[in-house]
Amino acid sequence: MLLRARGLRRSFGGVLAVHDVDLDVAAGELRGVIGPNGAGKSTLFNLLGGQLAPNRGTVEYDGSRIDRLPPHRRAGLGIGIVFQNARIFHGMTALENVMVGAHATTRAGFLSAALRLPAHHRAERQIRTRAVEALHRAGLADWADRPAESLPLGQQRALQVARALCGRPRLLLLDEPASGLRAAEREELARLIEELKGQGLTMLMVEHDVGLVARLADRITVLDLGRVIAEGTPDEVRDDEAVVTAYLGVDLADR
Amino acid sequence: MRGPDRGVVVRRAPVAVVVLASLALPPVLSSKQLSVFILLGLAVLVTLGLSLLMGYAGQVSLGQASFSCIGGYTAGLLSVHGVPSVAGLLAAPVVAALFAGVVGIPLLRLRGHALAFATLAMQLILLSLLSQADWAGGAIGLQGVPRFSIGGVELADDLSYAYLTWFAVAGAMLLAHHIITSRPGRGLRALASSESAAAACGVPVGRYRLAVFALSAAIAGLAGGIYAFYVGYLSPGSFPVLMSIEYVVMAVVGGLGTLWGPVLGATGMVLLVQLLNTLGTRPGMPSYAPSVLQYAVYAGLLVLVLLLLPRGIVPALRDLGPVLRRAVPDRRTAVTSEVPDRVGDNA
Amino acid sequence: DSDESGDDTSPIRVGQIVSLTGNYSTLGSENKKAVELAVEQLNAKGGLLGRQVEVLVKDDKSQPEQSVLAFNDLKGADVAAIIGSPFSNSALATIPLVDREKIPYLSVTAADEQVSPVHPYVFVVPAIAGTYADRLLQYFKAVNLTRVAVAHDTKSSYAVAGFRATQAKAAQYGVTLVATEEFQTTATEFSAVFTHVKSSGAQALLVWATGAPGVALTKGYATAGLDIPLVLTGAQASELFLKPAGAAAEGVLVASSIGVVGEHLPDGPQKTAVKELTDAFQAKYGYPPPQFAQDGYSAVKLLAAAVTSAESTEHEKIQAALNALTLVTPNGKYAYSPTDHSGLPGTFISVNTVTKGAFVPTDWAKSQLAQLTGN
Amino acid sequence: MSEFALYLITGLGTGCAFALVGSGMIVIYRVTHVVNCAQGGFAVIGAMCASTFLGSGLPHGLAEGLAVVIAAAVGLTVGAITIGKPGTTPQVGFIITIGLGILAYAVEVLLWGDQPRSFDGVAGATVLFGARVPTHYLLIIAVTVLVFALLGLFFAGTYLGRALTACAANPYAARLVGIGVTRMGLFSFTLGGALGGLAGVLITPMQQVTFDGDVVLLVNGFAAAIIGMLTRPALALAGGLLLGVAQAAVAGYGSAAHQLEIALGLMLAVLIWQAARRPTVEGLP
Amino acid sequence: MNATLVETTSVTVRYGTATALDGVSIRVAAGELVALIGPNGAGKTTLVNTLAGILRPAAGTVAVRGRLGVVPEGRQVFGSLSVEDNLQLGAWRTRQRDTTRIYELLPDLRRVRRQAAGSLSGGQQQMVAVGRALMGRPEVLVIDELSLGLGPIVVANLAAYLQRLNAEDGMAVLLIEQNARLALRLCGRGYVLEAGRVVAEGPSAELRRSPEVIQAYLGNPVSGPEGPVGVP
Ligand SMILES: Nc1ncnc2c1ncn2[C@@H]1O[C@H](COP(=O)(O)OP(=O)(O)OP(=O)(O)O)[C@@H](O)[C@H]1O
Ligand SMILES: Nc1ncnc2c1ncn2[C@@H]1O[C@H](COP(=O)(O)OP(=O)(O)OP(=O)(O)O)[C@@H](O)[C@H]1O
Ligand SMILES: CC(C)C[C@H](N)C(=O)O
Ligand SMILES: [Mg+2]
Ligand SMILES: [Mg+2]
Repeated sequence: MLLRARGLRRSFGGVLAVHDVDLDVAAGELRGVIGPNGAGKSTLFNLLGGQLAPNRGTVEYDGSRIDRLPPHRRAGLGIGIVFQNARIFHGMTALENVMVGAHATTRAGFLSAALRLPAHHRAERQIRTRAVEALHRAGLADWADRPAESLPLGQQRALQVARALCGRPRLLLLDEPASGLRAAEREELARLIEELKGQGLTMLMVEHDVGLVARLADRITVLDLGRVIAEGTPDEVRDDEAVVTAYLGVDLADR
Repeated sequence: MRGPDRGVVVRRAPVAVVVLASLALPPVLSSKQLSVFILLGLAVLVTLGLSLLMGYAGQVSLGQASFSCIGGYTAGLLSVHGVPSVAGLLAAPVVAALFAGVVGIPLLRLRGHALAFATLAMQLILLSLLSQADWAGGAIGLQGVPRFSIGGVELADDLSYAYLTWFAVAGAMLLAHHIITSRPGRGLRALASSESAAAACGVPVGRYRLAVFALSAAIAGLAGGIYAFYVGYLSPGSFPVLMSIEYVVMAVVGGLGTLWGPVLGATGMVLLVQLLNTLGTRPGMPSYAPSVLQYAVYAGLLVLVLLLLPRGIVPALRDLGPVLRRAVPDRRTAVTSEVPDRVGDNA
Repeated sequence: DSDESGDDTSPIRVGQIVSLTGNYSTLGSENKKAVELAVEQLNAKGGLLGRQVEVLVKDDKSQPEQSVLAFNDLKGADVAAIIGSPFSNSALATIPLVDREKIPYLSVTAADEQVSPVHPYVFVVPAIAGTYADRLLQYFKAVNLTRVAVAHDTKSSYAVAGFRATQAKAAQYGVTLVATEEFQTTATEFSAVFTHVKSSGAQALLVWATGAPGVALTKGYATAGLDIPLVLTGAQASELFLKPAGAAAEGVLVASSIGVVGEHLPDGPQKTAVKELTDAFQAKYGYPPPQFAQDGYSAVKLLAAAVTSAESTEHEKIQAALNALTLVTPNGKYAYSPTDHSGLPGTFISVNTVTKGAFVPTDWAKSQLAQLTGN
Repeated sequence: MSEFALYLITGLGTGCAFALVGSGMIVIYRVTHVVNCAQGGFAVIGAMCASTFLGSGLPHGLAEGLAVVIAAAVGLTVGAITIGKPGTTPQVGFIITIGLGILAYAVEVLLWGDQPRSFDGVAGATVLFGARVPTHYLLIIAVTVLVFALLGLFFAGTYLGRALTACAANPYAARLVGIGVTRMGLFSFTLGGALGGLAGVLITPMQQVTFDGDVVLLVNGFAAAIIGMLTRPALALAGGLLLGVAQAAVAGYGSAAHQLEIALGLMLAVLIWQAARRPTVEGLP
Repeated sequence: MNATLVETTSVTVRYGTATALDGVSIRVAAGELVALIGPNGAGKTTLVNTLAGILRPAAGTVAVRGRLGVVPEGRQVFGSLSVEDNLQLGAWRTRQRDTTRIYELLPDLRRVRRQAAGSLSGGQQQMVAVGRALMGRPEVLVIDELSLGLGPIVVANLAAYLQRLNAEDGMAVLLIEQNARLALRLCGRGYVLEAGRVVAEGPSAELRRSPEVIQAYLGNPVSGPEGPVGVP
């Protein structure tokens, strides 16, 4: 198992947003996470990515505990995250945004930057190459020099994916990557994800586009009110009574 | 090596002009003007550091003068006690940065306006402590700081201080430019707009915030050090809170997030104050003239500039290019301030 | 290095560094008015050495380093002498440069450090703080106040010097300091000071302050219910204290230069000197000249006398002339010497009670003043 | 005991003035996200006007009331300049208010001169817990408590209050639902001006005002407002009172020369403690 | 023909030098459900902001008659205010502040009604944004991305509700929706906006048959959640 969470819990005030969740994700697996609005999916992702600290429970990644590590250390271990709300960096171009994504996997600090030491030039070349490549993969090559905040919503979401990819992650957490995308763009995203999966990247994906999840995911975990209410292959989950009533609705399951 | 392409030449030409002009200027200035030149340079220096902090890393400091104060006293006290002045000047930024590093650990837990207030409070506390520190001259101040000397040569005239300041400014600008266009610089700019996303990219947010705080302090400390040798007198009153606020004003007027903003902002404000000073003390002016004139004109112009150029002088100049080319500025769509960030960052 | 002022008809330039804005503008604006008046009178009588006198004014904004910068500025402007800032800290900051540049500097502020040790080119116009302290202690002894509380502003060197001198000399006059309180220039609330003073059993409260806190403290004092005298120093000998303090100032004791209470002087050259200022100032500005005007006016008088006796505007010659100068001014009779650059002895300080919004010498002071005829 | 009571009550009195200044900043910030640096100026103008009106023979009450009205009008003017022009961000607004605060100096010096002014408040002293406390302090405390109660009710309990809050929370969305964001901002500046003026007329009898006396009020008011996270009047009141009492106590039991740094140090400690207790997502190290 | 509620004629909008809308003319009449589809960056959000009066067009005219309700892109809730307050403020123009109706429509919100809207999950915030716009009892409702981040059941319920409001109260809707299939089923008429220009318009049935529309917006049926709206 690349990722193993045990008894994860996180509450806000009185609300238990994540309630004793166990989760095992194997290396190379694409795990879908679905559930009604407010089920705790994003909270779970934030616990895994380090944006939030759990009230209790443990997270193991690649065999070692990471639940007390700050997010930048987790990024250094190869965990990338695409947030539900496009959190892009204002005042920087799309390319620069993506270049930040390489931060965890490169060195060259203030000193070598200030003095323009060889380390700086080396890092800079490496970062730029990778960022350009990531932009291409996300279909954003045309937008590279635009200020990121002037990108339309769909491109901003793609930008986040590119940024995460630029960090060469081993585990990628995708929180609703397809929201706000049209059919054609969704198709591109799906192809990108399939390609990444083919390269052995482990992914966790939250998505309300159940069709997309069902098509891409190996297994699906369903959350409701902070708890795991079902887990299995897409087909198993689609037929699960509890999942249908809590989330899918009769019409969709019928089809 | 290839020669620079034409675009680079065109873009760099104005910079070269400014560099050469400012290098050629000091010898032709009168003593009064020279002193303005030096103080202006020091203001540019501090504002530059502040602009790194505010414009690129999104942290407001209303206590930047306290770092100049630390730097100034470091240089002043060391050289009053016989330490070679070169060592004193080198120690100024180092001690200021260390100070910032230490107070930054608790203070940088705060953000936004709370941080702004905290830096203001930091400065008030520092000044108050310093004014009771008899070993540093207390409120009366530290008198008789010797002149700066290097290799046995004493910088006795203002001209040499002008060049000392010039080199400090040029060095700091180069440094700032190198940093913002590099990996750590991008990390800083990223955390200014979303700390969580920056951290998720591997930027050590806490450490970077501290680092840029210390860096801006070091630049301010260097300015303080030069100031100490130039003026030869230091007191807590030499670094009032109002001065910190003026630096913020200069940074904003010049344009945040730009390298030349601090230069233009500080130059504009310092020259304005000088001009008003001269006008107000002209014979025949009523006794309230100095204050009224200074306050009214300074404030009036400040407000006017901000209303007309809300993003500052440098961005406005940049916008000017395309506008002049199209020559139909009034047909542009007005974008009000209320267009939101495209997707609200939720908690 | 500067005295090539061309032909002999060009005006003589005098620099003045003065606080026109900031905390000490109340002092500085009076300095400036008086200097202007004195120079006008001088020029009307044909000027100095047959040349007109011109004053170059620089605002130090009540900030010492601005005074330093102003000095740097003036040193290149070919001035015969400089009249310094009313803010003691400004003067102290500038004196090292005076030592270096050797330009005669007439200081209108009262911190003791300016004259001990003697700086060859620095001459102080007002009685120094230590002299004020001495005079007040004489008064305490005379009226039998032996237990005295002292409060001072820790950020003004005038106040600090005054406090230190009081501390050093109290024992000589049989006075015990039963409480010593500190406050800051920006203080507005003094109830803690008053409470401490009350519980100390003091018979009087002496306050060393200049500028705003003097008024604030006096107002607070009026409601604090302390029934011992409040004693203030020369820094409050001004309309600028009396007016804002209003009724709260009634009965307060204020030390001042004799010029402030000139009408109570016996006739003689001293009274004439005072009247020369008082009448002209009253006529020009509509109110009697306060302490700071006395200082500014006297500074010009001293400088004029020195230039006249030196018959030159060269710095060394003026300095030499000042070193040997004896002169009666509204402030009293000066007698500088190479070892004494402080303006005046304590005999030229009066201790007054504020009565109906005016300074009236105490009986003790009246008896002292009676001896001053000025010759 | 009586000493303690004296420091406590005088401290509460000055603390109330700080809180009132802070409350004005909060009202404005809550609606416009502008930190108003001209807030101290409102207090100075209020106080100066009151002293003029009293000097020209208006009775107490009327004079102060009129002064508050004028301060409110000044607040409105400051608001019109600060937020009236579309495209002015809160950050720029902040700097504009600094400018206007300085501009106010010029006006004040022209109208009232640069000398301190004061006027009498409620005369006499009241003996409370064995301490002689100027009665005026009790008035300050009473008025402040009332004002804060009303403010709290207004913002939390009324529809208009919530609409005002919405303007700062999301001006774009506020416009979409039809709230006149600029008008609301002007209203908040007017209210802020009145609160500042009130602080000025209340505190002046206990201490004089000078044209540049706004700085002290502003720093302390800002401290109080920051403790209230610039949005919570109740916390700001607590912060202001803490600041006032700490200063009085330090002056009383220690030395007045240290009161500023100790009080500010205390504020910083509270702030840092608050920040540590309330980690945001963004706030993780 | 019904009264026109919203109409733009040859509207051009620029951001600095970039043109986001170029001569766009659209119309929504009373009682109509109109879809607006287009790829990312086509200018849909720009059009919404222009209708709302937030952006001023550089050329052309914008006319809005009747009460306009807007569900903005990116939710835009009042983050520091409670859900209940958010909803009530939606009724700023009408002052009809009873929120029961909204909680019946969006029961998930009832549980969190006292919570600060900024701390809600993404989908919950979207519900607040929709509820807030409905609180204003708009005569014409402009929705920039209805289904953004919402679960299937919620989308289905909302779609049905919009249809009901349209049928019962005659509320007109201009619907921008990532799921074009859903949008074109819900609405009788539609516009296709690309690169700032209207490239196609007409009855939904026609648009649905257009090969370009199928290719770009309808796509592979599996990859979009199917609305529960009656099969045509
Ligand atoms: N910072 C917070 N403060 C208070 N409550 C919160 C906070 N963050 C999340 N919650 C609550 O926790 C619950 C889970 O939220 P979460 O964002 O994890 O949901 P989600 O499954 O991602 O929903 P969606 O599909 O709508 O994005 C919700 O009820 C939400 O209101
Ligand atoms: N604030 C802005 N500054 C500059 N350009 C902008 C700005 N906002 C939008 N644009 C540009 O205007 C064009 C239209 O953008 P708009 O947001 O209206 O598209 P959209 O159709 O809503 O896209 P999406 O479906 O992704 O939401 C895009 O090219 C975009 O880059
Ligand atoms: C007595 C006065 C001359 C006081 C003096 N001006 C003071 O600074 O500080
Ligand atoms: Mg979510
Ligand atoms: Mg859009």
